[in-house]
Amino acid sequence: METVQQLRDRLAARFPAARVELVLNPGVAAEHSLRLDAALGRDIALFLRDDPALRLDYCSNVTGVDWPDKEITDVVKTTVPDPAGGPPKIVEEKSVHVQPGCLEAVYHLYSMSLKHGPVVIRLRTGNRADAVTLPSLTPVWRSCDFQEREIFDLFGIVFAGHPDLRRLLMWDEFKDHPMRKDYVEPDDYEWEPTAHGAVLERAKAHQLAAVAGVVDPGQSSANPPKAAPGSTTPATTAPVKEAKP
Amino acid sequence: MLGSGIINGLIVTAKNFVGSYHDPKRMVTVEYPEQRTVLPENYRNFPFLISENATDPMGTLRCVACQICEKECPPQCIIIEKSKDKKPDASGKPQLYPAVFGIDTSVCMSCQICVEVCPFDAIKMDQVFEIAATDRFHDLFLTREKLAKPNSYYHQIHPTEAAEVDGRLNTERKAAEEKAKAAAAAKAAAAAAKSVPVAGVADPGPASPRPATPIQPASAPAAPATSPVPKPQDEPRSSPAGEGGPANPAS
Amino acid sequence: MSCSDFNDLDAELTAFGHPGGSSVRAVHDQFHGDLLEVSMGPQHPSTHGVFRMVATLDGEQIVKLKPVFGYLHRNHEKIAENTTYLGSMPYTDRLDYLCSMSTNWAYALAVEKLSGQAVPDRAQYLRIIMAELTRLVNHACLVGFLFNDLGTSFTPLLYAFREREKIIDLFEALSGSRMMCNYQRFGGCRVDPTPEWLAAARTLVENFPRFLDEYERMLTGNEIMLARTQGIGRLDPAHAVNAGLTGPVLRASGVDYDLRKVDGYGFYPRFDFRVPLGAQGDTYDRYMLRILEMRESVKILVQAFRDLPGGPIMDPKAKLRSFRPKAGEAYGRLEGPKGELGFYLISDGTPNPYRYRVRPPSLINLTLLEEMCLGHTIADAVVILGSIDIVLGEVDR
Amino acid sequence: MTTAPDSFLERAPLELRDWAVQLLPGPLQWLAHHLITVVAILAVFGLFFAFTTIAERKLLARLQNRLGPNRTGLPKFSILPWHLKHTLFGLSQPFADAVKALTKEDIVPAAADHFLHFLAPVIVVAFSLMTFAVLPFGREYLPVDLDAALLYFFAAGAATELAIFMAGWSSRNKYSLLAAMRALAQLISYELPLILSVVPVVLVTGTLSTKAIVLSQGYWIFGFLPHWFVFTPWGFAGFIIFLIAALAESNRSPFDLPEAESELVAGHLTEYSGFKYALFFMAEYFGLTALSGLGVTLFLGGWQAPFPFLEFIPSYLWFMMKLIGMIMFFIWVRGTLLRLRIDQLTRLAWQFLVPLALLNVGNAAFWVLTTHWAGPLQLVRWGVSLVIVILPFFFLGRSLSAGYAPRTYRYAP
Repeated sequence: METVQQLRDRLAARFPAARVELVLNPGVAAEHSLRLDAALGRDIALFLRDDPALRLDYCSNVTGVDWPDKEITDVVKTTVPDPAGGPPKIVEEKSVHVQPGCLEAVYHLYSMSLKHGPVVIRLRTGNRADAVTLPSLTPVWRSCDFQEREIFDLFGIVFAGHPDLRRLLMWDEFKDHPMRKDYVEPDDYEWEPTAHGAVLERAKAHQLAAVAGVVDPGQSSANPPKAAPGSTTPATTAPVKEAKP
Repeated sequence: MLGSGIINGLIVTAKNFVGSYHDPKRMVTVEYPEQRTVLPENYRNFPFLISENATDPMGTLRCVACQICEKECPPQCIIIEKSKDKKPDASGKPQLYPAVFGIDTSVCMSCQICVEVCPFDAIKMDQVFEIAATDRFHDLFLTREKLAKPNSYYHQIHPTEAAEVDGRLNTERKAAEEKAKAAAAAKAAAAAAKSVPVAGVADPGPASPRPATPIQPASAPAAPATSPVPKPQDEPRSSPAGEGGPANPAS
Repeated sequence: MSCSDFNDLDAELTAFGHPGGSSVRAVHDQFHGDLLEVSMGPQHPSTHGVFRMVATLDGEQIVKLKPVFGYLHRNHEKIAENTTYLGSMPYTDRLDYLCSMSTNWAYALAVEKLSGQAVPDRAQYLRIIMAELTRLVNHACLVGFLFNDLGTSFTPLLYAFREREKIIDLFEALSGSRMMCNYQRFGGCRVDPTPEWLAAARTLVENFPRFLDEYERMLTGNEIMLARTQGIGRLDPAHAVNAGLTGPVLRASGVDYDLRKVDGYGFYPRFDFRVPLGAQGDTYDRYMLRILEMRESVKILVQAFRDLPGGPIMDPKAKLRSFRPKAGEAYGRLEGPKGELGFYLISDGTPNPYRYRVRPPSLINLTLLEEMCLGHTIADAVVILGSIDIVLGEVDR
Repeated sequence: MTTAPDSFLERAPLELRDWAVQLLPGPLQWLAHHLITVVAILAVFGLFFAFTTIAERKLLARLQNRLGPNRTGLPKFSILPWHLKHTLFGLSQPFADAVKALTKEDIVPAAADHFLHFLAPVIVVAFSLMTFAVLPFGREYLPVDLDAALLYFFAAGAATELAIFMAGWSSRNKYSLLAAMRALAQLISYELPLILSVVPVVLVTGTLSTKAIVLSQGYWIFGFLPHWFVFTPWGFAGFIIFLIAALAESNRSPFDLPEAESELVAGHLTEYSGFKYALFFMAEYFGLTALSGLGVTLFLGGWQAPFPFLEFIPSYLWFMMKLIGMIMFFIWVRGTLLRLRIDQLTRLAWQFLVPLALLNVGNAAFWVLTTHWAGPLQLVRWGVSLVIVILPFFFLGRSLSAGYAPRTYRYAP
């Protein structure tokens, strides 16, 4: 099979209107991928499927990746010549700019008839808020059906042209998209007394109410979370110490 | 012919029926409470802490409260609080110890990662599987006292592994001792002056979990809210005689 | 009883276009009566867990069937992204809880691909032994449950479980847990089997064909079994490939695609085994393929026990704690008992994966469930679902 | 036919009844006579039902290499000294089950037709019990000696299927409704082969009375071979058809479609709980027992001993032993076979069993016409009769299983 670089060149020649970028994978696996123009995504996908040299008839894995907005600190070094004639000074100018985030759909394509692969293609949305529409590749590969529904469910990418775009794993009334990096869990669980860390902090109010029965949760949650052993603060003793035989 | 497949099937089940009376290989049932299978040595259930000495489990825990297992535990079921003081471990080196060590077995998934990451061989997998309890919140939360089991018990349930671990530890300790001896011989005078007060603090004394238990039922519901008395809690080792004094009148 | 207009229904069926070739269509015409919508699941004896199928019936015939997922969803991927690479290993046990050994391996494979970790020879062999034993476990379970769906009174299931029990006991003796093995590590395996364990496993594997013979004698030629499974849930290869079906379900349709041969991961190229292929792609082929695959697995296991080399089981460079692969991404996949099980990982150099994705064969093999069931009766739908072989822990993750 | 001695054991239950009856004043004696009979049947077959359930569970367990229920013993407050050690092999399990069923909450769906929902289990038990009235349990043990006993039996038996439909319809559950439809289809399909399989017996014996049918099987060929109808070609074919149809009529595996647990959850029983569920369960076993009893009566010589020298065993024990044998066979079948689909079920009935049964009626007619053939002609008679059974079975079987065969598989190159 041709390399990803060759494939990119061929795609660029075949679809001059489309932007096909090579995304290098710096890791050991070195599975480089192609970022396709979302507008022409489906045409390119059809080409990939039907091209006799490629015959990528099998779309193995479809997944979303969330790239949140990232603050990037640019350091611009300028050499300011010293007017006094000394050695030139290096002035660092720091500027912070926000790299806009996006959502990305990654497709791993293989060929079952020619037994080669993978070709990894990526489609990017405009941003993470409103421009989240990508063309659905389900008409090209039926295997994308449930996986694109899952991405729609968990990441919030809307796949235009998907025949049955509903939430797959979460219930229909669910609002958020849990796999996004900025997803905040709703604090509406029935907390059970558990022992550890962050969960403990959040559970403490609930626990105390359940265990002591008399302690006001609001009052006790104001106490420091972890007091030193032997501390005289009664509230901190509750979850762990009650467990003593 | 129609029916031959059905008759073949009937023959197979009939063979199994007869076989179930004379062929023990076919019968896999173990009538549990009366009969028990021998647990394989590698069987793992929930973790326990190893203490060097059965008579003083809290004083001789191998755990040094490094909190690696707490961090690595995938379901985050371990809770550790470091002690403020230090006490000598098996090789005599002063170490921290866990003032609080709890494992929530209702969260624990018996994955053994805590055992694998522990650099001190202090936590091992237990084989007790009859852990049914009536209070799912408190009986399933294992505290330091419930978790601590002597090294001999470890040898009993995982003989091969324990022998290997002990062998490794012994060589390490011997090397450490020899090193310490060499170091001690070099600056014996300076070290002796310092070591006396440390030993005094770390002395476990007669305190054991026993004195704490009688007061527990009476004071438990009211104490967290009202009683200003510092309860010994799961700190029997660090509770000196002075603290036991005020606790007794409360009962 | 819900009654819907068949015209709408027909329109809906055609609207859901099937790319590439004709498809199974519901036999439904105007002269039939009202339609009955039955919600099978999430509490139903033969949905193999909390799976739900909303079936629209015309009499007993299925004219529409929508799978509903998510009742066992716990967002495994999010959990894994919030824990270390090692920390998600025990969670992978809980994906396909019947075959934790292969799921472990798939994850280890992906991480090893991501980090460039080498694996010693003995560990490679052990992995193949475990994976093939797992295949035996899974397929034995599957054929047992399939007959339960077909209406036996548990007899074949219990015969299959009798054999499975022996393998599971071996897993327990080795890894400490019967189902949640947590055995593979990045760069090797966790426990080295003792010679006694290997001897016991070898005896078991040598006796396994006897169970298969007994099982086949009891059921494969059974006239009711033939009538219930042949021609049911037919799947043509073009559709199967396009829908991304993998594993025995795909090969039952006659597509030769076994990752053990195609990717040759692990040491599989060193082994001599064949890949059975079906012709009709119906439930009977899917059943028989499992039986034949078990026979091939036995062959692989015999070779593996024969050739098992000595040596370490962990790569000395492998790190257990503070494992941070270089930034990059990798997609590792292997031929699980249910199909292609893949793990897609993106690392950003931190101890936790930036993106962790499981490609669940159980979920994707359900893509064509509706097409396979259309035109068959409700009794067949249950059998077709059984022959696809799903585990809800993996479907819903 | 040698007349069996009226041994003490043979007569004992009757004597006991007569003794009890004569204690009462004259006008009540007729009533008491019948009441005692009814109570005796209820008690015996109630217990029989109880032990059938435990036998089924234990036998199925053994077929499946399990142990089966073996824990229930005597209650702890038993005064017997050995209660602690003896679990009686779990034989008291049915009584524990009964207590459980009685104490369970009875849930009726809000949308259900409450009256029919209640009536269905009552009817199903009542009708399945009524069939026992015409079974000859022993030489002198026939509750009601009807001339048209067989007609009565089938009429009462068919009514239970109506109750199953009632249960399915009144539950307002889609699964129950589907099960009710299936039950009706099954009833109509299998009533016919069931009755047709019995017709040859009626043809040969010339009577519908069960008592007379048993008596006509009561002599020995060559002095030692039992002259049961199952040992004739038409009788054997009829018996096999009867067995299959009886399995279907009593909703047993492989014909347990109305309560197919893997498809329809529990079919018509989905919305039943507690004691009503137990009643259905009971009716199913009563139906099974009654049909087995009929099979024993018609084809297996009823209460007759198989060999003359075994006649010292009381006739009712012979009946019970044969009955138990039949039921064990049904359990064995249940432990082995898988379920048919509804279209295959009806196809089996209409395309296979009904033609076979019809031909078998002709076969029996041939048998009746040739009763006077003797000597070598006897062999011809057997040969012709066998051919009438075997050839249609072969050809119909081929057409029924056409297109279904085990396959061979290729391997990837």
